[in-house]
Amino acid sequence: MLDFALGIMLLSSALVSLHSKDLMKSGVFFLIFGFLSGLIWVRLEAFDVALVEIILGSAITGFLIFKLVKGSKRRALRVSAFTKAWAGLVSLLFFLFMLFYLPTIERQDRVGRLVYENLHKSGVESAVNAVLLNFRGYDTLLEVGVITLAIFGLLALELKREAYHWDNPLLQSFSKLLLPFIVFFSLYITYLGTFSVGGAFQGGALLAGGLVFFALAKQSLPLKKSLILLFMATGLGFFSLVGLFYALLGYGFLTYPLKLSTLTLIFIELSIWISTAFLLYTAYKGKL
Amino acid sequence: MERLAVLSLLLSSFFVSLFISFLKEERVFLRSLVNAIAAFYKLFVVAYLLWSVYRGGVFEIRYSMVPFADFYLTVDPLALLFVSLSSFLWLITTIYAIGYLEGAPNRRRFFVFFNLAVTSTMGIALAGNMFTFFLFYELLTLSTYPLVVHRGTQKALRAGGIYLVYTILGGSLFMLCLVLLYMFVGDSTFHTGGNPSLRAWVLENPLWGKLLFYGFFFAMAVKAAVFPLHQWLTRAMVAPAPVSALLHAVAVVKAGAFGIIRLVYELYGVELVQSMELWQPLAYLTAFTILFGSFMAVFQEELKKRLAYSTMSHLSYIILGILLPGQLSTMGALLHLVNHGIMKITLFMCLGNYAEKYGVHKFKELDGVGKKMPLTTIAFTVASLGLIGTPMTVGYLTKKYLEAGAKAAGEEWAIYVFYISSILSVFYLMPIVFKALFGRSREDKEKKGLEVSPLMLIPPLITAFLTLLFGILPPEAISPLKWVQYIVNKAYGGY
Amino acid sequence: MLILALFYTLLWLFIAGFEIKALFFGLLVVPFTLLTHRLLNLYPPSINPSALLRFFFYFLLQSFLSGLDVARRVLSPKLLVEPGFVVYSLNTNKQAVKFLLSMTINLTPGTLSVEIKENTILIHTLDRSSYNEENLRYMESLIDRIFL
Amino acid sequence: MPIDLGYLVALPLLASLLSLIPSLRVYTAFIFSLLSFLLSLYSFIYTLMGDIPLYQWIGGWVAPLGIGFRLDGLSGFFLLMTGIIGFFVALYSFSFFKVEYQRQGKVFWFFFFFLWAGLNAFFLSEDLFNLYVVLEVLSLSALVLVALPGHRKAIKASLNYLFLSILASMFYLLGVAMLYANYGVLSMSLLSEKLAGTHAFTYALFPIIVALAIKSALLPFHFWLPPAHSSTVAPASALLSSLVVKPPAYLMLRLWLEVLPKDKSLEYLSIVLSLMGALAILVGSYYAIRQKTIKMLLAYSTVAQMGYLFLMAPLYYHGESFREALLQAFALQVFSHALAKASMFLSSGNAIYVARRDDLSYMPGFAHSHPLTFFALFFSGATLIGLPLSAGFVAKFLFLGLSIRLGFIFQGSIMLFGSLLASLYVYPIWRESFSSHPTKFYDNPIPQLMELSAFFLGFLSFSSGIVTFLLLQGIVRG
Amino acid sequence: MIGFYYFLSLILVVVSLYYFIVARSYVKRLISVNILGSGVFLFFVATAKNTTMENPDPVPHALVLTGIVVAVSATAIAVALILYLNKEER
Amino acid sequence: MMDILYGFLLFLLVLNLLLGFVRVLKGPELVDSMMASLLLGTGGAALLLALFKMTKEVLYINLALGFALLAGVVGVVFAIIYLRDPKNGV
Amino acid sequence: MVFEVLSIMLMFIGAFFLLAGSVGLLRLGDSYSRLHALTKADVLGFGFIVLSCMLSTSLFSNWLKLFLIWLLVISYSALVGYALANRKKNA
Repeated sequence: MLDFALGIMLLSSALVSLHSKDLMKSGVFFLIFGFLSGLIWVRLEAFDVALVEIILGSAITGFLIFKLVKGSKRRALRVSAFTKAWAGLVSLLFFLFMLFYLPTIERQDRVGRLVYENLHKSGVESAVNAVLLNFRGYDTLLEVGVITLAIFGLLALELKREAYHWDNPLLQSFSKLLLPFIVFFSLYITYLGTFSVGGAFQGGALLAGGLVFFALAKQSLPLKKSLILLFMATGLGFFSLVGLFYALLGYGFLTYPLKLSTLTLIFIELSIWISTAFLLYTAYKGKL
Repeated sequence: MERLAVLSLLLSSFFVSLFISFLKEERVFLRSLVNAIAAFYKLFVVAYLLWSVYRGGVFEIRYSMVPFADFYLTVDPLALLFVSLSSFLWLITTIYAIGYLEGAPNRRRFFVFFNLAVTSTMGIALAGNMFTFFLFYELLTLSTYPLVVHRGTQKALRAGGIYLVYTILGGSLFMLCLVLLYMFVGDSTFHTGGNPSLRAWVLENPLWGKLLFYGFFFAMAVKAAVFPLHQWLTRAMVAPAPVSALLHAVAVVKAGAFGIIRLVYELYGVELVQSMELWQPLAYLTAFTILFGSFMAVFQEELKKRLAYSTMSHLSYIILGILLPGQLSTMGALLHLVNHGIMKITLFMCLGNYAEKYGVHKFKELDGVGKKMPLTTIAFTVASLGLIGTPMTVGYLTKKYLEAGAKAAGEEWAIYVFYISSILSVFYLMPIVFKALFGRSREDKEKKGLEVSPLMLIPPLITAFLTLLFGILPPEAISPLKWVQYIVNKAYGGY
Repeated sequence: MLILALFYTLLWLFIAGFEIKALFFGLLVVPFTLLTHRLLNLYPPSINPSALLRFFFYFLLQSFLSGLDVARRVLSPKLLVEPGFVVYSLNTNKQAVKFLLSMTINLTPGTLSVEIKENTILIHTLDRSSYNEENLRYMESLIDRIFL
Repeated sequence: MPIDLGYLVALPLLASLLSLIPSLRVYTAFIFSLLSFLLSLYSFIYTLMGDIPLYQWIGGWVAPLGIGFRLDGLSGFFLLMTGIIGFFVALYSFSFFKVEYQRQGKVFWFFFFFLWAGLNAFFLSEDLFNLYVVLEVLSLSALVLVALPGHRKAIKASLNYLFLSILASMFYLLGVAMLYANYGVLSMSLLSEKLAGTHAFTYALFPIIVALAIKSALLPFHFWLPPAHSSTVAPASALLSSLVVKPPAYLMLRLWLEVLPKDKSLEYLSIVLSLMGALAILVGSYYAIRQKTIKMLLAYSTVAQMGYLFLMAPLYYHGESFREALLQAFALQVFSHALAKASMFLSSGNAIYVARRDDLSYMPGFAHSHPLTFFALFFSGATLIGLPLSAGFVAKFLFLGLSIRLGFIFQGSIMLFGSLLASLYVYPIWRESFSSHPTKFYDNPIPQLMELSAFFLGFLSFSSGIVTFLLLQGIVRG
Repeated sequence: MIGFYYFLSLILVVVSLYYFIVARSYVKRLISVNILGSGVFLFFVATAKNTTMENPDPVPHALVLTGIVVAVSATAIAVALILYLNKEER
Repeated sequence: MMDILYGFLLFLLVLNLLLGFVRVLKGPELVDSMMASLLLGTGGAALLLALFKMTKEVLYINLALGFALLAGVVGVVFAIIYLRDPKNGV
Repeated sequence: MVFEVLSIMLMFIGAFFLLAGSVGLLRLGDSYSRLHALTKADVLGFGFIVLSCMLSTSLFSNWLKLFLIWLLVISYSALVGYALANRKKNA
């Protein structure tokens, strides 16, 4: 019941977001879509994903989309019937194709059991984070690389952007007051990552949200630009240095000895936390 | 040691080319020095090889380059014939080119590609199988293109374009045939008397065998300028004189002819070619080319073009000689390969001298040049007489063997073709000499010293001297004739 | 600063628990948070705890009432609403009071602060007839007493 | 254990970060590009000597759980290719950003090393999902490189590229998810065991193939490539056109030859791919011939040259008995094209540097005024056509031979025709550079390093054909 | 139940694919690509639930996490570029 | 018994979301659509807490915490970015 | 047990208020009024739900977290209400 209701809401918000002529409405419904998919992840017991989706997928992406929509002209361009027809045909074919595919999936154990069996050797208690940081840590390294790359790319292109803010004293004091809390809780969520739902990306994105809020109230962070840059690079730098370090020691690239793994992972999490936060913040701001 | 010798033959000019490409344009002396040293060194190596091959030494380099095909270099008498011809002429031309291009721009680029072209000629000569032959054959195309368009004028560019069209189309045909050969037979090694596995296959699939033969023939006929494929040659005469001299007298066109020799004698084997009657239609075609070339040459106003048509017809002498069955015609063909090279290069260098000194490019501008430049004109006259086939010159020897070969093969019509061509060549060569010597005298001021710089004068004189020398030497002496006899004996003794 | 440190340490300990890992992490978290305070130059104002408590309970009451109020209006068959704007002028000029008040106004029955000016607040009321300025005055005085 | 393969990824990553520090930039760039090049060289040499395929499980977690590096002949060869091109492009860029585009030069190195790391990671990776992340690394860094000049055209090109590449990534991810749903593993080596005798994978294959086709600009999806590759600065174009489009094709070959079992539907798919490849060759060449600017010409030629890799798809399916030869042909085609295209783009950078224009007709007399650059254009052009001695020739020879042996006459003839077309679009470059008309030559010198690196790349691409037996030994070994 | 989610993800992917092709503005295209991504993630996460274990398989969760972060980075850079273009247009 | 009760509870909460969603869909002004963030923030957090009540899993509380922390920020950001320019308002 | 019943009751009350808020959102005529409904009714409903959760857990850390969540939600509600209303006014 709940699933169906959520599903229908999800679908309708997606449709509205896609179909609406008004770009703003699309943006709003995209955000709603994000929230709802967060709830759907919860229903599917993918709590980590839910947290990420709510904080990153919906909030941060939502901010970006707002900003984009705001800066774009809202004119509806006519689409030729021909385009519609072939697009429809392509999608229909794809739909049928996938419809044939879906029954071939069988219920089975995949890698999951193995993860739980090796969990005690990973240095982390939460299965998802064990996969993320240890079993498939290399993926995560590259993932941190991707996000660093994207944001540095954005900075490198020096695309000047308008800043949106609301010079409101109430907002200012509120956002200022909130920031320490957000720092605290984002670290808490990062900490939770070692044994439960949470993690560095989630925590970092939360902090990024707080920072964006802070910036939107027309305040600037009392940090030097170079320091922010350093923070942004910390995640990738530290992670790859750790990998190199263990490789040089002879353990192998990104291979943590059992005793040190928890400690190493904590520091890696922290570095990812801070860099994610500042990267996403910069992603929103568009400049240092 | 043996491998090193073969490699150094190939690489000496290649390294020179690479080295020069890094030298600054202004380093004239160093460049010339390096060029000259390499040329002499090569001649030395050739001498060494001649000596040891005569004594039965075997030189080869072979490794598997790609899964199907081997890179195979080998030194056999035939290869040596071509190698010694081209390395000798290379030396001559290098000296000539240094003189000819003095003060001209872009000499660095010229020499880079010049050396590259020589490398590929060496490779063609030494190739031990069709695959390796093809590698260098195409490299030759590539390296001569910049030489053809060296001047960069619109005319040169157009000529270069046509050259590329012909050679690349020919190359594609070549490649297709080669791939087919490898896929069906799996081997393309040259054997004296024909490749046995190919022979077996051809006997099984006569149609494919025939097609493949014609494919290879026409692929190489492009370079050898057989009748419908000759367009590029006459236009490519816009290149500087040394280029025309070396490349169109020796390297490019002879590469085609040389390839046909390899094809007929060492890939298919004479026996197969004769028994399947593969040669006849081609022989008629080449005969026609001989006549056509000579005939066209008579009416050419531009001197270089005249020589180009002459080249066309003389190359077909060689090919016809190859195609006609029998030892004698083969000997004639091989001899003409050498002799024509020597004579043609002389003619081109002489024309270059005329052009350099008095800017003579057309027939009507020749008036009185001969008196001003006596030495050049003597060389020119000697070479012309040689080409016509006058006794006491090498040209006579060639004609003699070719005619005897035709008679031996029972193809008397070929003799008439040779006769007519000789008569025509009188008509297109002798007027030049007469006009140069007896035309109205020029009014240019007399300059002191030699007629042109010695670097440009000595090379044609040497080659003209050789034209005479090889013509009058007795058969017992060390000469191309003897070497050719040796080759042919081996080739026909092979089966 | 000390109070803050104590506050966060306790908060951390209670939230995260008393394991070694938590303690270790806490050693990183608390300084970070304090650093933020330091950077933002944000220190807790001196407050009157008993006034805060009184305000808190009063606020809870108001909040409860307002919720009821809205639910009643909305669920009644005829919508009992008569929207309108009123202007409320402040007595105090403390910034903090103004802000806290304008926030609480949102959660008291039938009022919604729309615009905060120098010393007036523009309020939207759900029902003009039931707008009660005294209530707000009382709240203002309560809040005023919190901040010393 | 010879050397930790992780260095190949981690060092460039670290270098990219270090290059952000202005005072260290030049040293970092030089030292790390040399280091990465040596590492690639080392791994290549290892594939010639050591026992391969070499697996390294990151973190010690074996396949279904963890991710592995896999070094074998093919990946070693491609590592070498990346190393060579990376190194020479780095050399080129030292000079290039000194004399032009100073602002872009400050950030170029970051993306350059990132790209390098991504390429190394791609060729080494053994895990399908990991490949997804790496693909993202590649396309994002490529995207920034496209947008680097910062003018409108570049930004637009990069945006189009970005959208298609996100779409492609999502499709790829969908395919990976489908495979995981059906088979429960992501590692290629395990997948190949599990796939045998099943059919469900054919469904997952479809989105993956579409994604790879988009990323490597196969015909119906090729339109993003020419503007993207032509609008940016020369070193970036060189990297993009020579390296970035190759990994998807490589992955496709890997899947085809090593993972997927024989299945009828694959045969049909291969025919479709082959047709698309043929069309890509024809259309790409046609447009290349019609271009008036050198960079557009080169970009379209990339479309055409990538077509060869797909044209031969039926061979991948049928050519089990010639697996080695196929791998070699593929590797050589990729290698020769990469080197030649890099050299051509670098030389076009030189040409634009002196002529200040992109038009073909504005580079007259190039062979007269800047011979070294001309040599580069000449040799690399010859490689593109596939003239002998070049590695391109060997690749084409092998492809042609295999297609005849396996009875794919159509593919063979398209192949041959394609190289004729290639000569048609390479020829104008040569002609223009020889032209002495109008007589104005560009006399201002090009920095030595720029000329030399372009020349060496072109020369290597041309002369490598003669040593292919050495280069391909790793592939022969496995 | 899993079937429903599979189906839902399928619809999301198909619908957004349609709109991706049809879209004429960059904004719509970006949104549709993001929704397409969500559909794919939904498929993946549903797969995680489709197991005989009592807990869902953590591996797809981790992968989807990675996927989301990657998608956000791509979105960030796309937004920057589109805004730049829009500004140029004015 | 408990199941039915909880089921009914969830029904109510979802109904809450659905009703709100209808308003969000209808508009008519953008501000109304933006209230979605508020609605989803509280409604979603409430849903999570209800689930916590059902399952007694602490992680739902953490999720709700994240939800609560971000939902508000989103609403404010909405308000700021969207309504910044008078032209684009309402 | 008593606590359990009480907590479920509280939860229902909370759900009821939330629902009321949504109904208000649907029925009320203008945006300002809708904001009233959202801020007030939802906050109250949420408060009840939090209370109910507090009753069903005995861990202090959970209490603390729930309290914080509640605090956050009410302050955000107030702030967003204000922000939206203000933006609408000045739009």
